[in-house]
Amino acid sequence: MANATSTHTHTGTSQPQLNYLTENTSLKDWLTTIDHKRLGLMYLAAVMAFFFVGGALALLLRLELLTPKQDFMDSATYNKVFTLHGAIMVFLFIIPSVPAALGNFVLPLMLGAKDVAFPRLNLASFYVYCLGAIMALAAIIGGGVDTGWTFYTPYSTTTDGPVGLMAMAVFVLGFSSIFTGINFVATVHKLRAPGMGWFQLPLFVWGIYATALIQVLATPVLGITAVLMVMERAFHIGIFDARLGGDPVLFQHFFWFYSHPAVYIMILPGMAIISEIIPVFSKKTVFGYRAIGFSSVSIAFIGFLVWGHHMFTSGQSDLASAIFAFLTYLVAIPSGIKIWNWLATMYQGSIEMRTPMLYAMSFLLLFAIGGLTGLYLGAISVDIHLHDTYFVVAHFHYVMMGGTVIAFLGGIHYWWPKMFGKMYNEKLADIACWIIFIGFNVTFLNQFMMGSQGMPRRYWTYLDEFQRYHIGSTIGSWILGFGLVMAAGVLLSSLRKKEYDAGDNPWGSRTMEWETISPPITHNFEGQPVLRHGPYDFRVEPTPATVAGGRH
Amino acid sequence: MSSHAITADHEAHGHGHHDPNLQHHFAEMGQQFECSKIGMWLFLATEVLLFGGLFVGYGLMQGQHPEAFKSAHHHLDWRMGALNTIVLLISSFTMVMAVWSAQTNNQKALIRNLILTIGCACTFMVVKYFEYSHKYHEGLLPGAFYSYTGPHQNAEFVFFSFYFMMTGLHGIHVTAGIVVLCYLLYRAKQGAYNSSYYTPIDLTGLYWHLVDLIWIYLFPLFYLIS
Amino acid sequence: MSTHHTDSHHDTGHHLHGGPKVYGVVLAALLTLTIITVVASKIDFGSASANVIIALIIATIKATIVALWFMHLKYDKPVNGMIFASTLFFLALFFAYPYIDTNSRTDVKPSNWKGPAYMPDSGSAVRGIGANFPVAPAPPPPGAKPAEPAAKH
Amino acid sequence: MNFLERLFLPPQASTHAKVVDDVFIFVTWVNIIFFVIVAAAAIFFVIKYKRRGPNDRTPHVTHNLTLELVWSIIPLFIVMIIFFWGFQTYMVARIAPNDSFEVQATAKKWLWAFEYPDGTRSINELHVPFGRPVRVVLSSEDVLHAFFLKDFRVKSDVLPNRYTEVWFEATKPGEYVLQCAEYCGKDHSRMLGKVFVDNKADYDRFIAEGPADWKTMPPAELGKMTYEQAGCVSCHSLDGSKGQGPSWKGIYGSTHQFVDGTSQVVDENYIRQSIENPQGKIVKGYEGIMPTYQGLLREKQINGVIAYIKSLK
Repeated sequence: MANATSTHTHTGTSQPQLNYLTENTSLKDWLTTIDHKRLGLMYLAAVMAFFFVGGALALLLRLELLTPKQDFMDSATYNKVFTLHGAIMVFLFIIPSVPAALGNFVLPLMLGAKDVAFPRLNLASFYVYCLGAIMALAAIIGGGVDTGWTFYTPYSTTTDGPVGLMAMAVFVLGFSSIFTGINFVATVHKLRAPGMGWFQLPLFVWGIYATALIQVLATPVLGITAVLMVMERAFHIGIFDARLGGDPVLFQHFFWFYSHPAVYIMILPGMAIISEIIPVFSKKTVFGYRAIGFSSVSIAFIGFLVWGHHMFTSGQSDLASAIFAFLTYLVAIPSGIKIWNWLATMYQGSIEMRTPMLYAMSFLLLFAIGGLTGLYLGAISVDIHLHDTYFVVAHFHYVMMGGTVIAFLGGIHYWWPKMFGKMYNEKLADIACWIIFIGFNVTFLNQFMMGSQGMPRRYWTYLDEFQRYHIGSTIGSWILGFGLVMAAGVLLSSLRKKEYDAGDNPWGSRTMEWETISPPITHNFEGQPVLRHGPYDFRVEPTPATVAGGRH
Repeated sequence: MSSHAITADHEAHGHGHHDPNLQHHFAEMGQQFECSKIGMWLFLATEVLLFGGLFVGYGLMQGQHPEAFKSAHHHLDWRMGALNTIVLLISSFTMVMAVWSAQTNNQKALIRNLILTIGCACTFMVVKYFEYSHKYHEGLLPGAFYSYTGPHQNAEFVFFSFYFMMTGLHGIHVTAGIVVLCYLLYRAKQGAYNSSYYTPIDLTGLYWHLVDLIWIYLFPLFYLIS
Repeated sequence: MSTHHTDSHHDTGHHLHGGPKVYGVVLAALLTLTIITVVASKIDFGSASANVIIALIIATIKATIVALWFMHLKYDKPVNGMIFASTLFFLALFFAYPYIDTNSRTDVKPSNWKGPAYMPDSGSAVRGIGANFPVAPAPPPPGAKPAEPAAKH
Repeated sequence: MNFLERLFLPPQASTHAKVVDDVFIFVTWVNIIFFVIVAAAAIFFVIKYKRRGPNDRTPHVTHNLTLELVWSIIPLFIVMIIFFWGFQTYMVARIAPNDSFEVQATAKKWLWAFEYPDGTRSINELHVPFGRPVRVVLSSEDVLHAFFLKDFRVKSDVLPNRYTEVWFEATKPGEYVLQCAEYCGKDHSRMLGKVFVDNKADYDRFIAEGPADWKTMPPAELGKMTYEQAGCVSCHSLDGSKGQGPSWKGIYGSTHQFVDGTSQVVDENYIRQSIENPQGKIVKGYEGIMPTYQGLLREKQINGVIAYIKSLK
């Protein structure tokens, strides 16, 4: 921090301005950086790497399921692979994806801050994440874990394999998530630019803020649950083990106290990205700003009250089921409000279908399906039939993948010019988006149908009558996989350009991250930016970057 | 809103009398202090919920085996628990006095109070050591290690599972507190803290009071249920 | 709403609260309450749960005192107190739901009930390392004599 | 309606299935309507309000309270209908009628064992008489399983520490698939069973003769199955190690010493006596803790066990 102000230049000459990418580029500088933008990029690289590992595993699973007989992996291997797919996607990819990667990069910029509140904690969070990832990889190398990512007892306390190591990896990853959450809450409270009140925050900040609150309040319970499970496994402490008088259903309560709010850790940031993209590409102020902001917070809050809807068949009491089901439906309302508000924002707008907007529209349709199919699962009698079938698998993939991942991709396409100052080939990026959309629907619409027909999840083999759906789903997964690889290729190939050709504000956004140059300088802004207009006020012209670096 | 316009140079370079403890991304010390405090309280929230999982587990298991829990608590000596409670309460007092000393620029009192706090914490751990070794010799150990041969109820081992997990986790926190306090003492002797910069003392104080606060609940739950 | 112009100046020591006297009184109150809670545990208040509730109420009073004075919540910005309070709220929620569940389950039994589906460990065997742990009770053999005299339901 | 049912749902084979499917179809229509509204609006706006040029002006509308209340309250109303309907139909399926035919089901990795009111047992196939409500009381011997009959729309987790139950009344005789729906390890996906809803004659034949596959099974194999399923396995080892009872390895033809000082060669009659009256002769070094199996094993099974012991050299 000693050099905090040493690199500021006010020359205004045609010399290219040093930015956060070009200043201090040694490996050591990168590995010990406390710059939120670099940490965001490092997180982005890490989570994308795990996304492709998890995705490759998913393709293997789908390939094995092409026929009901054994194709190339036996059932024990299959169990380990689906556990791995789930654990990697949930703990190593989707939970850190938007908050830790994009949030880290964008949030301080949006607030007009120089960094997050605790930059060193941010770095620690990244290394704790790496430690957790290494532990998870060690568990895989040490024989693999076959418990499912949910670690239900008593299976998880009795099965062989390095379950303890995997659970401790989850514990460690939880702390990475907590550190990020603490950082963001404090940042939003204390580092807003002068003039920026709570209701001048961009909606992305509201979403990330609500997410961060859940990360702080729910994740410790995951930690202690993992510890209790490991203790039960190692020392037979008698809390979850039925043979010792414990209660296996209690584990599910503990687990879902975290893991249901975790669903909102995953989806709220996705919604937050969409709330940024839609007004910008409709060139119209967001409709119902407060409703969207409050709905984020109320989703986060109600999200804590509904975890038992994962347990309607578990043997919990009817009273508990009724309470949980009732509250579950209350979550539908704020989620619905967001969709209506987005549509209302588009109404009478000036809509430009650039790549991020294409992703946003794709999100809108897929998330609508994901959300609406939740209505089946909240109705207890229908859920009894659908629970633990592919219907549930399809439902949460529509929300997680069709929702969060699509929004994440949209966000990457939206902030890519900000991150690297370079524009990708939009035509190819649009094609990739379409391929992803089609492949995704082919994969998971089939799963809705086979699920409600009675195909249970986590099945290595299945009744012949389900094969036609499995074939369709597997073919869809190839299309989807191809689309994702293509999208990655389009983005990465843009980095080979020599020039920063994106301009500082290519989309005409009005939020503060676009008021600095692209890519931003190390300390984000020349001086302290001041809020001059609301985040979606398109009556004013976009504010030019604070410094003219000779590139205009 | 434009009335808030402050130029960059004014903020970043203008005053020329920067506190060396001010980090680059904060405008002034008050902001930095409040920010650290919010961060600390959020951290304490995670601590509460981490322990909370064990409290909830204890409460529900107590409901399932009330008789066993009742008979098991007779193996604990309430006098030891009460002694530790008093020791921790006094350490909380000395801790808050340490914060006060820093706020009032009383260097000597700061060092004295930190030493007293560390002393109380060590006393707590010594008492804990005697309790643990007593349990160990009787075989009153958690889960599978429970090998007590005297008269006992079926599920007593569950009580001791929770006893060791909760007091153990608490003990880890006390130990961590001792380490942090020693570091503060070392820095305080160098004169690092004064009335304009005492954030580390204040935050450690918050942490230390939380450790005390958790023990306030552990004491009646384990030593006094009847 | 400028966060840069908040009026707090802790660095200047203007708004000091508390002080040795206040803290001394607080410590005395805490020690007194500790004695009270020990004494209360020796008195029979009618039922076991009454004693537990009284002990917890005293503990909560002590905790509140610590939080308000030692942790400065009484003088602090409300946001910190709100963080702490909401933590306790979620903790209560965490306890409440499993409690509601375990206390309102219907006790399903087959009509020819032969005892619990799985007996908790009988406790007769000496438990310990190497003592063939975990003790898995053998599945009840068919037609085994009911574990308890045919309990009615 | 029928189109949607065929697309999404398996055949309705229980009285309860129709009730559940009605909720399902109602939710489907709600979903279709809402999805069409969202999709149509999105596509229409994208086309209608396409950007004409960089200088497009848009109205600055921040909110509209009436509109926002309408789109909050109408969905709230609809989801409350779904909640109450779903809960009410759930409770109908909770309490089995008093005159139910009761079967006990025990799950373990990776099979289903059923015990009928008269003590008959069967593995992986459940026979129930047609025309009566059936109550299945579930428990597990190891990890969690779930008892899932897709055609009957019933499912319940099977827990190791307590009992759970499901009930159904089939609407037509036939053969239905039983699947395990809670992940339970390696052969989770093969933990299948069949439910036969039998006419009276078929059911009586099942009770009298045992499951169909016994007829074709070699006696020693039936004996091995009985050994594993009837609980012999928990006390008698096959590898010569000492359990609660003597190991079966090589005992056929050997001589047993009893606690009362007598002795006897192990032959068919001795084995039969030991199964039917285990307290009669207690082998030295063991306690007389074995319960009688008289009336619990069919003749065929006892012969099978004898043949199996013979085969263990």
